[in-house]
Amino acid sequence: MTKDPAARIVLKQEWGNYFLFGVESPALAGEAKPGQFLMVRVSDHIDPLLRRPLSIHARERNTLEIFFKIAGRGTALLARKKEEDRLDILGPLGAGFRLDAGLKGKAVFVVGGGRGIAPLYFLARELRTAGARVKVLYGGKSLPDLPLKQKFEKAGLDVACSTDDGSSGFHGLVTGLLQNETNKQNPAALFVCGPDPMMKKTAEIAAREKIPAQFSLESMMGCGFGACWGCVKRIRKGDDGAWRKICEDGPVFSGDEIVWEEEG
Amino acid sequence: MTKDPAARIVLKQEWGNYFLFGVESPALAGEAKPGQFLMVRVSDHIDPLLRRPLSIHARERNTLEIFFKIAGRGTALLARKKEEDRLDILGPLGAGFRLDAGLKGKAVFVVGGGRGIAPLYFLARELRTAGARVKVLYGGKSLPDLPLKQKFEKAGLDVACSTDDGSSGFHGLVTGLLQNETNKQNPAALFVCGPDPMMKKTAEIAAREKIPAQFSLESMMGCGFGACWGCVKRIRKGDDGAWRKICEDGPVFSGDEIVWEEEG
Amino acid sequence: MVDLSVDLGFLKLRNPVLAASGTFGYGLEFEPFMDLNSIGGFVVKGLYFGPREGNPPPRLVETAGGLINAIGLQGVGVEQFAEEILPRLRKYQTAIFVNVCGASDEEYIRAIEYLNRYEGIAAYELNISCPNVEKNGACPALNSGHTFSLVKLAKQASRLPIIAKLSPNVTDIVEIAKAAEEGGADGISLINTILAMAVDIETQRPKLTNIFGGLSGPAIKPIALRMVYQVVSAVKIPVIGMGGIMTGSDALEFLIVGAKAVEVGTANFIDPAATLRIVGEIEDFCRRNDVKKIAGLVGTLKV
Amino acid sequence: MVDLSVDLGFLKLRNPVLAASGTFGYGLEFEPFMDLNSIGGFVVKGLYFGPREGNPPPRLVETAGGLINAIGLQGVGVEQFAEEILPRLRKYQTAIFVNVCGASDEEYIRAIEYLNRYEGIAAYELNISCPNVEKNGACPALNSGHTFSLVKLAKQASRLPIIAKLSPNVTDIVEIAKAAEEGGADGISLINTILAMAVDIETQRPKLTNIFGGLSGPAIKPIALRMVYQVVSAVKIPVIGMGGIMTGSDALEFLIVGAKAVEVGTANFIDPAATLRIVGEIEDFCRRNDVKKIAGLVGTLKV
Ligand SMILES: Cc1cc2nc3c(=O)[nH]c(=O)nc-3n(C[C@H](O)[C@H](O)[C@H](O)COP(=O)(O)OP(=O)(O)OC[C@H]3O[C@@H](n4cnc5c(N)ncnc54)[C@H](O)[C@@H]3O)c2cc1C
Ligand SMILES: Cc1cc2nc3c(=O)[nH]c(=O)nc-3n(C[C@H](O)[C@H](O)[C@H](O)COP(=O)(O)OP(=O)(O)OC[C@H]3O[C@@H](n4cnc5c(N)ncnc54)[C@H](O)[C@@H]3O)c2cc1C
Ligand SMILES: Cc1cc2nc3c(=O)[nH]c(=O)nc-3n(C[C@H](O)[C@H](O)[C@H](O)COP(=O)(O)O)c2cc1C
Ligand SMILES: Cc1cc2nc3c(=O)[nH]c(=O)nc-3n(C[C@H](O)[C@H](O)[C@H](O)COP(=O)(O)O)c2cc1C
Ligand code: FES
Ligand code: FES
Repeated sequence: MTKDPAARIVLKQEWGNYFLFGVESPALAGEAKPGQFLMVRVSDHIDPLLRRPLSIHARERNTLEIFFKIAGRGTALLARKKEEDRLDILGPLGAGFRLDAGLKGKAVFVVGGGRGIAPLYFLARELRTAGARVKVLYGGKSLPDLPLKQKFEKAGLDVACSTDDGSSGFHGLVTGLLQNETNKQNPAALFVCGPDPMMKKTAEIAAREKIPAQFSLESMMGCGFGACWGCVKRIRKGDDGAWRKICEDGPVFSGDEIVWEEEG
Repeated sequence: MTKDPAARIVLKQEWGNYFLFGVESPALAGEAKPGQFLMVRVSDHIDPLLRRPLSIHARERNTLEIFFKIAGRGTALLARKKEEDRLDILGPLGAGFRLDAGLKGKAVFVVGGGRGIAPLYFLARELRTAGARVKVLYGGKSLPDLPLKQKFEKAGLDVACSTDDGSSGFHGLVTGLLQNETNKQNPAALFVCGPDPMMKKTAEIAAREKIPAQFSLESMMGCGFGACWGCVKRIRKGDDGAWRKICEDGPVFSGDEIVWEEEG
Repeated sequence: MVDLSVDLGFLKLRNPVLAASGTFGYGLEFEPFMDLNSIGGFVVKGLYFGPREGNPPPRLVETAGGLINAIGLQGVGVEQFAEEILPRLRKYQTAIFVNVCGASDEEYIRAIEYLNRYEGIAAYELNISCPNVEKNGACPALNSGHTFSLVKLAKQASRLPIIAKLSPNVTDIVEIAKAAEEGGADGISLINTILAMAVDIETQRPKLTNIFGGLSGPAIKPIALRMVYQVVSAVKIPVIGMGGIMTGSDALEFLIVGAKAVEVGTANFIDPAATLRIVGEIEDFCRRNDVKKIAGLVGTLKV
Repeated sequence: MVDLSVDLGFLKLRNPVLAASGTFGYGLEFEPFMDLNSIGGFVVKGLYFGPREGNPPPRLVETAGGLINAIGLQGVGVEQFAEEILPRLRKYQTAIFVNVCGASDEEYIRAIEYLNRYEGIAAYELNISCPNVEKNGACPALNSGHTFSLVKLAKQASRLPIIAKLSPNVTDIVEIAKAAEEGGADGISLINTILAMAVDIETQRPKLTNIFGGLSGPAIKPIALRMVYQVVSAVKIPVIGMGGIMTGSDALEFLIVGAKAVEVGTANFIDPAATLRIVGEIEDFCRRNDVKKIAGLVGTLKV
């Protein structure tokens, strides 16, 4: 966990409202694990005041990638940055996904909805390195919401897509695609990131099919490193559930830890 | 008086901390008179909140020029704009300099200190058009503070410079240069813009030598068009002096109207 | 077509967007930038019975998302207003409110009695909350007793509706609002500016000659919204909300918590057509969300 | 060398920069980012006698230059703090303050009496001003009588100095400060957050589940500075100023109006080494302006 006040943008790609930046920062890249995130400063003054949490999308020796969708003013300002600009970044933060040794040789599904795909590229590659047989399920509203499909394919990952409007892949929600796939073959684990309703639905499927599942949650974050108690969700840890800090204890939790009812 | 939300920057020049922008805006340019100013929005959100007042430095048919020095965050943000960017501008504001018909054939001095030179280029050219014999006295701390010297010369205007450190022209304050020049020949009028102490000193010389003088004042401006009553200075108008709005009644006043003692 | 009209009970407004006192001059300053008939109305700059000098400059400081002002109510006085300015405003079909000030209870009443004789004023907004005149920001609206008695006097003297403009610089805004209601106010407007200061660390002097000033602008919106929400549920008279409104979205927050109308202040300095733009943004929101009447959105906060 | 030390009377600080309660966790969260010994000290997150659940999320809203929080003082309670966390803090040479909370007067006293037994605490900051626990933001510091009696009880129970942390949500901050002083407080810190709210216009719901929260950050600095200035001239005990401090320049404003030290809050979230940076910026200012001792700058405002 460190602060790099001047991580250099070395790559910028964009697809409509989606952006991918490569940032050079040996300090941040060295420690990064899948499912961890960064707190990125989007303005050099008070507007917006807070940093923005963004997942680590990919990691090379000295560089990290972030992938984001414009959601409001902060991400819009970030999207205006150019190659060679510098970013002030805290990270890597959070505990990330737990990569079980037992997954070797096993089939696992990585399920991403919309911008929720961001942490799953790094994860999928690490899972494969760990010997798992990875299948990526990638859903979006429409074809333009699947800008990373080719990137996954290029990396030699097995990707199946879904779109709400049927413009690409399975016609329907990614949870429908997941249901189809689990009907064929139950994976040894699920790794999920996406909008709350999608994750909740996925958790139901996982519970029903008894598949261990990990979910990367989002919440409003004041600091990202455990100092503000702003980011809590109700999480069971052998108890009935307390307000636990997403940034520190998470952002990834297993399905049986998350108390979905209390959300939003 | 109008608002142009999208005046296009068509020219950008810079010399250290000094910047010159040409902005295309037929609406603003059409009405402009020397000594008037613009209220320029430097951010598209709340930081900084207020517009910044900048003099009209030059006017062509469809374009205006502004010339400014970085003084703080607002002008620093403005300096980052590039050609083809758009500026949200209100103007032209204020009453500007009074150009007496009686100046035809007469010698007049135009005296500028530092960024105070900004409104005087437009003025000097109009004075010349009106038939006056214009001498420009242009002072700065050091040679790099006189970036517009050549521009005045190129326009065929007679310029004498002063620098506090003697790096160019007269060695001393521009008021010293003025005193030298008035010792040679008393002009029919003085037109002055610069830091308060320089203007105050100039007013003393003008009063002593009985030269009618006009001064372009600065003050903190909330609106620039007479709505906030924030920009007042004590001004005599046949009375002992009331708090008068610089933006509306000024920013130019004659030496005998200004109550210098109450400044700052 | 969205119906943007709102009914204050004592007055119908074309739409819920008014310009706030002290930020809209006497209205005329905005003629070059907008059609004054396009907004619900405006409140003219605070008027004492006689002309006022105001405070020595500097009178303004910019802060993070805010503006501190210590204008000190410089202005022409009711006579010059009524004789020279009001006639030029009568051509407008928009509601004109006069913000009435006084150095004493008597002066408020004198101003009201003088203005009573003129046509073209929709209501008086009783400015009992300006922090820039007395030492330490004192004003009648800091005290429920004084609020009650002054509103009562004003109401007795006035032939027009009285809107009491409240100060945020209090422990219990509800207590003051109730005092104004009991005093007979026809409506309440809030908030006036929050007492504030700033220091120049290089000169070690206050940035305002007056030392203190009133903070306005987006910085104060969350405080203003909270107070408006607290007040609407405690009084029966209509509440006009303000404080930091820059956009239609900001205005809608105030309407949703229960304000019947809003006033736009500091935004007018940055965008002289801000009120007009905000009307448009509210209309757009209504269209997008299939709201037929803006009045139906007032007080719909789900808690 | 600039002498940055300041003397609170009951305690000497290496430098005048403290981290504010609730924004610095229990200190340990900041170890990766800075040396805790480099600042004057820090105030740990508010502690009740027992552990606290806090409020349901969402607990945070960003506003113009500000942050509204309704954490509701989630925390471990004094026992777990004293047994598990305090031992890990003892290695630091920096002043550690415990921010003491209570749902009743008795709970404050119980917490103090419990903590009295442990070494390593420099003073108690009595949090009588949190707006996020009771309905409508109620807290002891809204009332001078309650402030007086609670400070007095706390002082009697405590073996350590007591700093009373005041609320800005009052009409007369001086009255409350004086009550704290009369109650025996060794120092006063202010301001806690300002009661505020925000609304989501799409859902028509408050953005915070708690409806209200406390506003902090640069937006409130001008209000905080004004209150600190009002209080320093009215009490003899040292005043610790806070509210929106992001830079050394902000901190210097508070020192110049008379605060003996400052606390840095929200800034810690954005820049986890903010306190450290601010110490450096203060030192740079002193060097540039030939200030030999920062203590000599305290209260030098020229009015
Ligand atoms: C651990 C974590 C990892 C994330 N990773 C990614 C990612 O890799 N790619 C991506 O596109 N998005 C990611 N997000 C979401 C991203 O942080 C928000 O979209 C962004 O903060 C919105 O900021 P804004 O200023 O653009 O929008 P705003 O105008 O601030 O808000 C737009 C919406 O985003 C929500 N939001 C605002 N700030 C935050 C915040 N600090 N935390 C969570 N939600 C917020 C608001 O509640 C609102 O609904 C992640 C969020 C978390 C918590
Ligand atoms: C009528 C008028 C015409 C001007 N013309 C020019 C010009 O042509 N070129 C030029 O370089 N400068 C000009 N100025 C000065 C210019 O407006 C300020 O330098 C600028 O507003 C500073 O903004 P900032 O954000 O960079 O600095 P800030 O950080 O805001 O402040 C730096 C300094 O500038 C002063 N200042 C800030 N805002 C204003 C304001 N609204 N009005 C006056 N002073 C302010 C502050 O008090 C402070 O001393 C003019 C000022 C006025 C009133
Ligand atoms: C420069 C200025 C002058 C003001 N003058 C008055 C006034 O004369 N009477 C009054 O009741 N309020 C006055 N106010 C307060 C505003 O009407 C309004 O209550 C306050 O600014 C909050 O709204 P805003 O944040 O939208 O500006 C003034 C505010 C400003 C900024
Ligand atoms: C998230 C958060 C939690 C806070 N928790 C506490 C607390 O536990 N006890 C307390 O006295 N003040 C608490 N505060 C108030 C701060 O200590 C400080 O008084 C206030 O935030 C103003 O300072 P700032 O503007 O620098 O943040 C909290 C503030 C924030 C933002
Ligand atoms: S974001 Fe601050 S504790 Fe989690
Ligand atoms: S700047 Fe607003 S009245 Fe002059």
